[in-house]
Order: sequence, then C-alpha cells, then structure tokens
Amino acid sequence: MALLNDHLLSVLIWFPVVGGILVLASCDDRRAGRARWTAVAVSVATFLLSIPLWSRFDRTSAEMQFVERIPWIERFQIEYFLGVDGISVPLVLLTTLLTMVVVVAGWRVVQARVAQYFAAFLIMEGLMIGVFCALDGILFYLFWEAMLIPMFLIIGVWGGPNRVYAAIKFFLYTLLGSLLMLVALLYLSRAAGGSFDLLFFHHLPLSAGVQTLVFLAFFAAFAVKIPMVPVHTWLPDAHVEAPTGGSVILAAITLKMGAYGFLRIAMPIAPDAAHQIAPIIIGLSLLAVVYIALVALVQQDMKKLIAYSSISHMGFVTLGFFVFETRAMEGAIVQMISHGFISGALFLCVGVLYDRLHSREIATYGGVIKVMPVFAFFIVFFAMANAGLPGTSGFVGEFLVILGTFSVNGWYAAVAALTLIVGAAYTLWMVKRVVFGPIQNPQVAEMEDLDRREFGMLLFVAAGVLLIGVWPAPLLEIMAASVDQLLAHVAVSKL
Amino acid sequence: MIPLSHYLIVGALLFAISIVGIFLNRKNLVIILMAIELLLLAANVNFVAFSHYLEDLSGQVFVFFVLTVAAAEAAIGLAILIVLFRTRRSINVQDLDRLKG
Amino acid sequence: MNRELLYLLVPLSCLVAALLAGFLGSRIGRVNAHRSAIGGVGLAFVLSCLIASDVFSGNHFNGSVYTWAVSGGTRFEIGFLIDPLSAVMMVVVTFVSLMVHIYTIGYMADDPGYTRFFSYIALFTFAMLMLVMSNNFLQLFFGWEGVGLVSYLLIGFWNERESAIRANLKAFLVNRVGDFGFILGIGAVLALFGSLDYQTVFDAAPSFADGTFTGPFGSEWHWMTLICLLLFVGAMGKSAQVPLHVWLPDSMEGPTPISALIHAATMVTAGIFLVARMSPLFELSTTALAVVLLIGALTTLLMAFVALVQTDIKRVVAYSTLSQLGYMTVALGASAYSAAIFHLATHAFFKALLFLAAGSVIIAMHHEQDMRRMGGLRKLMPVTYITCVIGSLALAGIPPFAGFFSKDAIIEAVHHSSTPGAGFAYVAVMIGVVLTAFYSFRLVFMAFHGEERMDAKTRSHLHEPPRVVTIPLVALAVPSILAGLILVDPVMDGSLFGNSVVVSAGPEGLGMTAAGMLAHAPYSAPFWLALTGILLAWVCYSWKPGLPASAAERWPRLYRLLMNKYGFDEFYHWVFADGARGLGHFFWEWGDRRLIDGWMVNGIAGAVGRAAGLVRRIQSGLVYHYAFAMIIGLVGLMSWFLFARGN
Amino acid sequence: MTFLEVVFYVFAAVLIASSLLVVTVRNPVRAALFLVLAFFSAACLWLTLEAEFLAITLVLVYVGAVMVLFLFVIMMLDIDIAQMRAGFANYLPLGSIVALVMAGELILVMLSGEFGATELPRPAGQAVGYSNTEALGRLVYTDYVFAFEVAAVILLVAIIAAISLTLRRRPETRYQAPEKQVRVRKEDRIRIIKMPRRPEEKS
Repeated sequence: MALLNDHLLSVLIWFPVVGGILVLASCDDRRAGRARWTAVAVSVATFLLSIPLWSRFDRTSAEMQFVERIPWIERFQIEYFLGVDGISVPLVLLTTLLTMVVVVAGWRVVQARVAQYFAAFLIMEGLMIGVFCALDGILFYLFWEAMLIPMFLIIGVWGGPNRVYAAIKFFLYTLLGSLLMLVALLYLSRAAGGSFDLLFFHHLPLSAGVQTLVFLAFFAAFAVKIPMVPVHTWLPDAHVEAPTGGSVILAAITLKMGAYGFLRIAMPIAPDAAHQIAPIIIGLSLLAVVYIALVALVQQDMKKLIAYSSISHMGFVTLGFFVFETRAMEGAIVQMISHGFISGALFLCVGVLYDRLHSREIATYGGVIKVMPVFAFFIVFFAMANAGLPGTSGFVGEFLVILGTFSVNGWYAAVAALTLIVGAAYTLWMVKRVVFGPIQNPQVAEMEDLDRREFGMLLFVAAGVLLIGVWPAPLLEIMAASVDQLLAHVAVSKL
Repeated sequence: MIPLSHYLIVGALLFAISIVGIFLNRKNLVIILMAIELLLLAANVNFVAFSHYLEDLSGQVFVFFVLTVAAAEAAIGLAILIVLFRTRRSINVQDLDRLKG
Repeated sequence: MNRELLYLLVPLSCLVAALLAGFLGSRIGRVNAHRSAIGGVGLAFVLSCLIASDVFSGNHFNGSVYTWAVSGGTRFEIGFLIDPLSAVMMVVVTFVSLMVHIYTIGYMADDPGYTRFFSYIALFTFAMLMLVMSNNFLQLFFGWEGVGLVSYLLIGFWNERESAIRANLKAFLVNRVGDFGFILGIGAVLALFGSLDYQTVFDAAPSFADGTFTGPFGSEWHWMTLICLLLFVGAMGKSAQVPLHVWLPDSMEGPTPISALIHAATMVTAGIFLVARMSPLFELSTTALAVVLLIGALTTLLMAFVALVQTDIKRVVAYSTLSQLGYMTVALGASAYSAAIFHLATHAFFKALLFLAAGSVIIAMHHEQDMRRMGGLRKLMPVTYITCVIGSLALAGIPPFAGFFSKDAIIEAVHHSSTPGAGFAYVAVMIGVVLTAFYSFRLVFMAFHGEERMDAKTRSHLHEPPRVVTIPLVALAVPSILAGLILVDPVMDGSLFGNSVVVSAGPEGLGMTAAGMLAHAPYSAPFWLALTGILLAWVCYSWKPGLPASAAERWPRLYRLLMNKYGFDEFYHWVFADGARGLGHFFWEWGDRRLIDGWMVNGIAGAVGRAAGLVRRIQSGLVYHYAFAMIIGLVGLMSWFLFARGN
Repeated sequence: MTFLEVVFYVFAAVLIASSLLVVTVRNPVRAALFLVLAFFSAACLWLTLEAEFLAITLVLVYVGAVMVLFLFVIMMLDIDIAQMRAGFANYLPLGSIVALVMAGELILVMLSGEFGATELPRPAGQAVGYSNTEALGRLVYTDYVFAFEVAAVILLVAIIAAISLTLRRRPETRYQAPEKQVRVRKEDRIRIIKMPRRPEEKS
C-alpha cells in the first residue's frame, strides 16, 4: 500500500505499460481470448487505481499533488518528476476510462494480431498518463514522442486500405511540431542553468523576443496535435484509416495532449507572448469553428465528418484558453473532457455500423432506426450531445466558453456561437441520412441491433455524457483552484 | 648524392599514376586491383626512403606489414573477383551498382 | 407537504413517466405505457392547479434546487421561480398536455411507435415545465433546448417519410438560429450583470438602463437594447416570427397531437413567455420594444394572408397559429405583457382544440388532409363539428368566446400604445381580425358544409372517432368558451400577474372589465370586422363556391406569391442550405484538399522528393564513383592545405 | 655521377615507365607482366636504400606469388578485352588532370626544401658485418611482436577467406560426408521385420 500511497502516478503510468508488455509476451493469436481478458483486467485495474486520484485530490490547493521526484540522468539534471493538479486529474481519469471502453470495443472486431493490438493500447494508455503527469521537460517530451509509436502502429497495422499514407502523415506532421518543442525545451534548460523542471521554467524570466520564439516553438507542437487550422489535415486521414479503437483514443485523448500542453507549458512559460499571439490563436480557433464546420457539412464519410467536427470542437478549446477568462478556460477544459466522451462515442457508433456493413459512407446507410432502434437511440443521443444540447456534456463546455468569451469580446462570442447552427447542421444532417428515412440498401435491412457488449460500452459513455451535462459541478470544482492560479500566473508579465 | 626528395618524387609519381589507373580502368576490376598494388608500392617506396635517411628501421618494419596486408588484400580481392565473375559473368565495375547482394 | 418538493414533483413526475414509457415501453406494454404517461402528466396537472391556487393566494417562491456549476465566481443554479406567470403557464401546459395525452390513445391507436410517442410527449411536458418554472437563464435555456429536441423528435416521428425528417431538421436548425441569438443574449446578460439569476438581473437592470457601448461603425448602443434584441432573436426562433417562421408550417409533418400540443399551444409560445418574463429588461429599451412590435405586426399580417390560400387542413391551422403568435408579439411590443400571456392561454385552449378537431377529421378521413376532398362532415361528425365551430368562433374573436377578450385586450393595448410603430401595428391587427375570421370559417365551411367531395370508400367509413378523441375536444371546448370570461378581469386590473411582469408606463390596466367589454362590443370595430370576415367566408365557400377560384385567376401573381409563402423557403434553401453546402465544398476542395493538403503538405513532401531525386543521381550506386569523389576530395583538401591554409 | 646515381635514375625511369604501362595497356596479361617489372625495379631501388631484406621479399612474395596469382586469375577468367577497353578515353582527361594536380602538389612539397640533400644528408653506409635482415628481425620479434602476430592472423584469415569465398559446391559432384559415416547407427541401415511363421512350413 505504501507503493500506492507514495507512487500512485508511477503505478498509473507503468502498470498498464507492464501489463501491455505482458499481454504481448504471453499471448499470441492462438490464445486471443487470453489476450483479451488480460487486457480488460489490466485496463479495469488501471481505472480502479486512478480513482484515488479523484477522491484523494485536495481541491482547495492549486499545488502539484501526488508528487514524485527523483534524479534520473543527473549529468543533464533530468529528473523523474511527476505530479498532477486540477487540470491533469480529469484528463488522467478520462484516459483510464476510455481505455477500458476501447479495449472492449476491439473485443471481437480485431481478429489478427490480437495480443499486439491490445498491448499497443495498454502501453499507449500508460504513456498518455505519463504526458499528463510529467513535470520534467525531457520526461514530458519522452512520453509525448513515445506515444506516437503505438498510435503509428495501430493506424499502420490495423488500419484501412490507405493506412500507410495516413500513418506516415500523422507521424511526420506531429514529429515536425514536436522537434521544435524539443529545441525550445533545450533552450529553456540552458536559460535555467541546466534544469528541465517545468515548474521552474514557469518562473523563469524571459525577454519578449525569446518568449515569442519559445512560444511559437511550443505552438508548433501543440497546434499540430490539437489540431488547429491550418495544420489539421492529418486528422481526418488518420481517423478514416484508423481502426475504431484508434479513432476513439486519437480523438478522445491524443488531441487533448496538445491543449494540455498549452496550459502546462506554453502559456505559463511565455505569458507575454501568449497574450501577444492570442489574437492570432483566437482567429484560428474561430476559423476552425466556422470553416471546419462548413467543411464537415459536405463530408460523405462518417468518420471524416466526425473528425472535422472534432477539429471544430477543439477550436472552442483553444478559444477558451486564449481569451484568458476563468469561465472560458474552465469551459474549455470541460469541453476537452466532454469532447473525449462524445467524439469517442460517435466513433464507436460508426464502428458499430462499420462492423456490420464495412462501409463508412453515409450514402450506404439510411433507415437504420428500423432495424437498430437501440443503436439509433444512442447515435441520436450522441449527435445531440455533439450539437451541444443542454443536459449533455457537450453543452457545458460550449456554454461556458461562449459566456466567458462574451465578457471579453462580443464578436468572438458571436462567431463562436455560430457553431450552434452549423454544428447542429452537420451532425443532424448526418443522422438524418444515416438513421432516418426509408431503407434504401437491402443490406441495411439485415443488420442486427447492438449486442450486449456494444450496448454496455455505449451505455457507459452515455452515462458519462449525461452525468457531466446534468451536474458538471464536481468537474469544475476540481479544476477551479488550478485554473485560477494559472490565470493569475499568466496575468503577471515576465518582462 | 641522391637527395631524399628524389625518392619521394618517384613515390609521388607512382602514386599519381596509380590514381590515373583507377580512373581509366573503371571497367576492369583486375587492373584496378593492380593499380592498388602500385599505390601501396608508392607508399612503401616512401617508407623505405625515410627509413634509410632517418636511420630508423621502424619504417622498414612498416613496409613489412604493408606487404603482408597487401598480399592478403590481393588474395581476398581476387577471390571476390572470381565469385563475382561466377555470378555475373563479368568483372565490369559499372555493373556493380546494386549495393546489395 | 414541503412546498419545494411539491414543485420538484411537477416536472419530475413527467420525466419519470417519459423514462418509464420510453425505456420500458416494450416490457410493460402499450396500455401500461400510456397509463404511466397519463398518470405522470395528470399528477403534474393536479399539482399545478394546487400550486396555482397557492400562488394566487400570495405564496411566491424563488429558490434553487442544486448548484449546477460554479465557475469564475458565477454560480449556475438549477432552481424554480413560482409566481403567477409561471403558475398560469404550468396550468396551461399541463392541462393541454393531459388532453393531448388522452387524445393520443385514440389517434395513435394503430401506430407501431405508440409507447415511444407517449414517452416523447411526457418528456416534452417535462422540458416545457422546466422552461416555465425556471428562475434563471441557464435552466431556461435547458428547457428551451429540451422542447426543441422533443419537437425535433416528434416532427420526425414518422421517420420513414422523407418530408418528415426534412421538416424536423429544418425546424431544429431554424430554432438553432434563434438560439444563436439567445445564447449570445445570455452571454450579454452574464457579462453585464455577472449573474444569470432572474431576480438578481431584474433588480440590477434599472441601474444599467443607460449603460452603453460602442457598436460597429462607431455607433452607440444601449446594453439593454442589445440584450433584449438578442433574447428576442431566440424568441423569434421558437415562436416562429417572421423571418424565422419557416419551420412551423413544415412541422405539420408530425402527428396531429403534436401539432396541437407543441406547435400550437405550448412550445411555440415559449418565446412569448420569454419576453413576458424578461419584461423588466424590455421595458428599459424602447428600441427593442419597437422591433418586437414590428416583427409581431409583420407576422400577423403576412401569415394571415398565406392562411387564406392553404388547402391542407392542418396547414391552415398552422398559419393561423403563426398569425396569432404575431398578435401576442404585437402585444409584447406594446408592453401589454399580461394581454399577451392572456392571449397565449386562451389561444392554447382554442388552438389545441382546433388542431385536435382537425386531427379528428383526419382520422375519420383516413389521413386525408386536403380540404378540397372534404365537405359536408357536419352531419357525420357532430361533436367534432360543434367543437370546431366553438374553436373557430374563439379564434375569430366573437364574444363571449375566449378569443374575443384576449384579442380585444391586445387591440386596445396597441391602440393606446406609445411604442414607435404602434400605428402600423394597429392597422395590421385590424386587418388581421378580418383575415382571421375569414380563414377560420373558410376551414369550417370547406370541411363541414357544402357537398361531400370525398370518394365513396372513405365516405362509407366516415364516423365520429371514439371517446378518447372526443372527450379532449369537449374538455378543451369548455375553456375556449369560458377562459376569457373568467380571466379577463384579473388580467385587466393587473391582479393576476402582479409583480411577475413589469410595465413602466403604458396601457396596462386599461380598466376594462368583462361586462364592459361585452357591452362595448357591438360598438367596436373589431367585432364588426370579425363578422365581416365570417360573412365573406360564407359567401366565398358556401354561397358562391366559384368565387375564390375566379379571384385566383384574376390576380394570379398575388395568388402565386401567397402559394409560395412569399418565397421564404426557396430563398432560405438557396442561400443557407445550398450556400453553406457550396461554401463547404469550396473550402474542402480548395482549402483543405488543394491548398493545405495538396500544396502545403503533399507539396512539401513532393518538393523534398524531387530534391532528393536530383541528389539521388549522384548516388549512382557505383562504388568507383564514390571512390572518385573521395580522390577528388582528397586532392581538393590537399590543395586547400597547400595554398589556402598556407597563406 | 656515381654508379649509385646511375642505378637510381635508370631503375626509377623503368619503374615509372612500367607502372604507366600497367595502367594503360589493353591486355591484362601484359599489365600483370609490366607490374612484375615495376615491382622488380622498385626492389632494385630499395637496394640502393640498403633495404636488402625487403627488396628480396618484394621480389619473392610479389613477383613470385602475388603476380602469379594475378596471372592465374586473368587467364582463368574469360574476359572480353575489347569490351573492357570501351570508354577508356572518357575518363582520361579528368583522370590525368587529377593525377597531374596531385603529382604536382606532391612534388611541390618534396622540393620545398625540407627533404633536400642539405637538410637530410644521406647517412654513411653500414659496416661490412651489418645484416639488414638480422636488424629487422630483432625489431620485429621484440618491439613489434604483437603487430607481427596480428599480421600473421590477418594472413591466416585471408587464406581462409579466399578459400571459402571461392569454394563452390557443385551439386553434381559426389563426395563423402565422413561425419555422417561415423555417426551412422545400426537402425539407419538395417530394418528388422517380424514375419509370421508360415503355417505350411510347420506342417
């Protein structure tokens, strides 16, 4: 128990990684069942382990908690430095929660290289938790980059027909950005006298020019990951080619890493530059909200549509960050969590359809509600959540961001609020063409409704969406102190 | 008396000639191998000359080793040549652009 | 019993009923599903009546149920404000809802989606109650969107019909345009007042009355005007005011009970309720009131004209609803909030009645909705006929039916109003009176009088629908007759709504009484105008049935304009639907695919590839090339050492 | 001009000339023979430098062994000489320029004065009893013994490598596998079959 008390974060990071390696080592395709059950056991255990993070977290404090700090590579002053605050706790929990769902989602669908598939997800889970917990620059960078490998493999091995193009595009896009981040980290380390402590970087005095450069370098890394217009085009391709589970993780968690990077690294380290560049970022965010939403409107491929919708929703997140307003920022973080659930769920829904007809084209379907009423309920529910219907989590984030933005600038809010119309348009138009209407395709008539596994996983996510939508107070409470502290920190100039 | 520089010039000329040889005979691996032998000889001439003028036998010891290595190299080079000829029916260097087996 | 719990029970009983019917519908069976739904809504109705009587004895309530969220110092609460305004709305909503529930048993009897339907309407009642009972903007928006969602689901209830699912998408999106304004309005409220609680906002409002900010092009804007206009955009969407009215006629694709409940009696009046609720804010902005007045007048007039040429029985009623909503909006613009809510209540009764009567006809005609194939139903369906005439009389504003009082109150209010544009509005509502009477009796004459135009097969099956259908008709006919008479006095002397609506100065409390109005009626213009309208309808559709056709031939352009509903639909489709899609295609094709992916991403990759191709030529794979390069390099190095470095 | 000088210049000239011929003649056999000549003259030059052992070794090892190896190989292989010479002139300009530049620069260095007769005078000849072989031997077996051993290993490796590279198993050739012959067991050769007794024999 001492291990759990003092090294909870380490356990959370390394338990799934070790579990994944075990799955990889001990199972092959002939014993696929064992691989599946081990994977489920590991993911559920990780989730259970992450619960104390929520329950034992001190909500009144903005300090890092559950801190672990030991020297790692002393020569370069690199430390094994972990800790969480109110911003990262929800993200860690989102990761552990959705990994469970994803493991269940791949249950029957993946038939080839089963053990490797599950192992990739488990290892990725650990690495993603690592990103959200790392407080040392190099450690952060390591997790950040290492996470690419399993994702690359998931797209490249279990993906669709054009998977190699998508995987390489994904990899190069993100790598290009993150290399600049490494340069910035190295520069900061030199400026800080060799340390890589991110929290120390926060208080490092930097001149205006340096701040701008450092911020832009981080911006390159995070903007690609989020992704922001115009570096977003890897996402639709990656989503379309990735297997369902990959899409879910990609949309639900990977994108959040970019946004998290802004909060943990870019903004506090270079606050003046953040203020200076904010108008551009806000412009890009609003562009994402409108431009991408219009692009989403004309997509013929369901996964592409949801991918574009993700970009549009992530535009809200960056908008919320860079108006520097408490409600907007908290709304943006809620939006991150909520988008994790909703886009994940929508990808699961597309996966359910894909498993049956092996098509992602909207035109293939139509009248699904006739044969799959339960499924139709879920997809309409998640579509409504995606359109930001009150009572679902999708509303909370959008509402708070629009409200917060309005008190800063009404025009920003007005453009952002356009998502109410366009967002509903593309989501519901898709629903209309897929779920409603007469059955055109005879194959659709033979589809079976959700089985227990699918029902269970969708119900699980739906419960989360509803819970956050009806009562977001606990979520907002846990992040309040950290957000306040962050905004207070950013408000003070370093010059 | 013959100054050291004359020996060295002979060596230099020999060296230059062998380089020309490598350039010219790019189709014939055997002659390239011979040119390499000449190259080594040029170096040896210098070694021996310096050894004599500096009155240090180490130079000659080096020549001794160079000869050893040159002999080994010639043997293996020719062996490779034969293998090559067997598989390709040619010792034309221009055919060898695969950089792999 | 704890009051708070009582209040909570009203919406929750509906929610529980909805969940029961929805999720367990297939297990507990059809009968139990409708029993649970009716039980839940019935309970809500009874409780609403109790609460209403409690409220009118002076027990107002304003408190929160739970804290939804706290963010940036703002507390977002879920809570109830129970005052006369919400009490009236609760009673109206639950009563009409209950009637529609009962009616549905008959109307949807052989529909496979029976339990689903009950679940939806119970859910709707829940959302609508949340809307009217709310004590803050957040919950208002929650209910607002909730009713929108159910409306979406119900318009598309028969989801195999292309027209139905097209209509529900349209309805949702047009409503979303309204919500766009609404949410910005909420944002403005929060930005200005720092709170979303009604009481806090209303208390603080007067002190912000003159607050201005610089708008576009350097113009000075009052905050209040901005807030009110934005909120009114929301109300326009939900209450289908021109130019956001286009969804309501199409929403008739839904089952008729829905048209009665949602698209006539309750949901569409949410906008009216919103403005009435926000009266403390609207009173501070004359500009906003003028806009409200103008939009209302336009809606009244334009939609009434369209109603004249419709032949689908439900669409006639739908356009009449639009026109009546215009009346209510006009009243709001004239600061006659009580009159607006009064008309809302009476309209809820008689319009629900008309819809249900139309539905009754539709069942009897086996889902035939075209009035040109009806006629002579008077004898075959006496109950429906009588109730329909009562509804029409109420709608036309003939004393002493309910509509007379409420409409007269509005006309008087507009007459005395000082809001800019009141003159135009007065003319509009007066013309509206004639038109209202004309189209409502056009319906009566076409459907129930004259020769029987249906085919023989339908004729042979024609009979009065079962009790579950006629009972709600009768039950709704009663308030259609009496509601005006009973309510007019308390409304007019201002005792009914008390503090829940605020009027700074205006025609509120004109001192009219029921007796006075009745006595005054024969000497007032509206009464005679209404009679003229009825007479005209009789002339055109009973006495000389050829007249309308020749009129249509005489003025073909006018006729076509009305048939095309002024071309709003086509225009919106062309500009917004096609425009957005076209723009989307353009952005995708040129922005994403060509510019970013083609030019930037793959372009860079291609450039690297081409450069590599050039460099690759050096990499011949010929070992002797590499050897040459080495030798030449060696010579170069030697030269450098000898000459360049030596100096 | 002393005798030594005459010897030096004559052999130097022969060396340069023959090495030039090595790289230019058409026939590889002739090239090899000119190479022999070049080595021989180099050996003679070394004699003027009192490196008798190395001179002899050069003649013995190179002329006697390596060059013969070359000749063997050339004659074994069926080389198309005409094709070999095609394009010979293409690289001539570049090659000669490079070579001239290189030789020029080298000679420039040699004549720069560092290595002239005054700076490094020719040492006096060794005493009569001096044996170059013995002196070299002493050095090789003492100071350079480790390098010597390594050279031996290199030679061994070269021998094995050359053999294993050129060794070729022809499928049609029959050969014995002694290790298999030794490891053979009775069961592999003899099969004992249990046969039922024939009833008719009994009767």
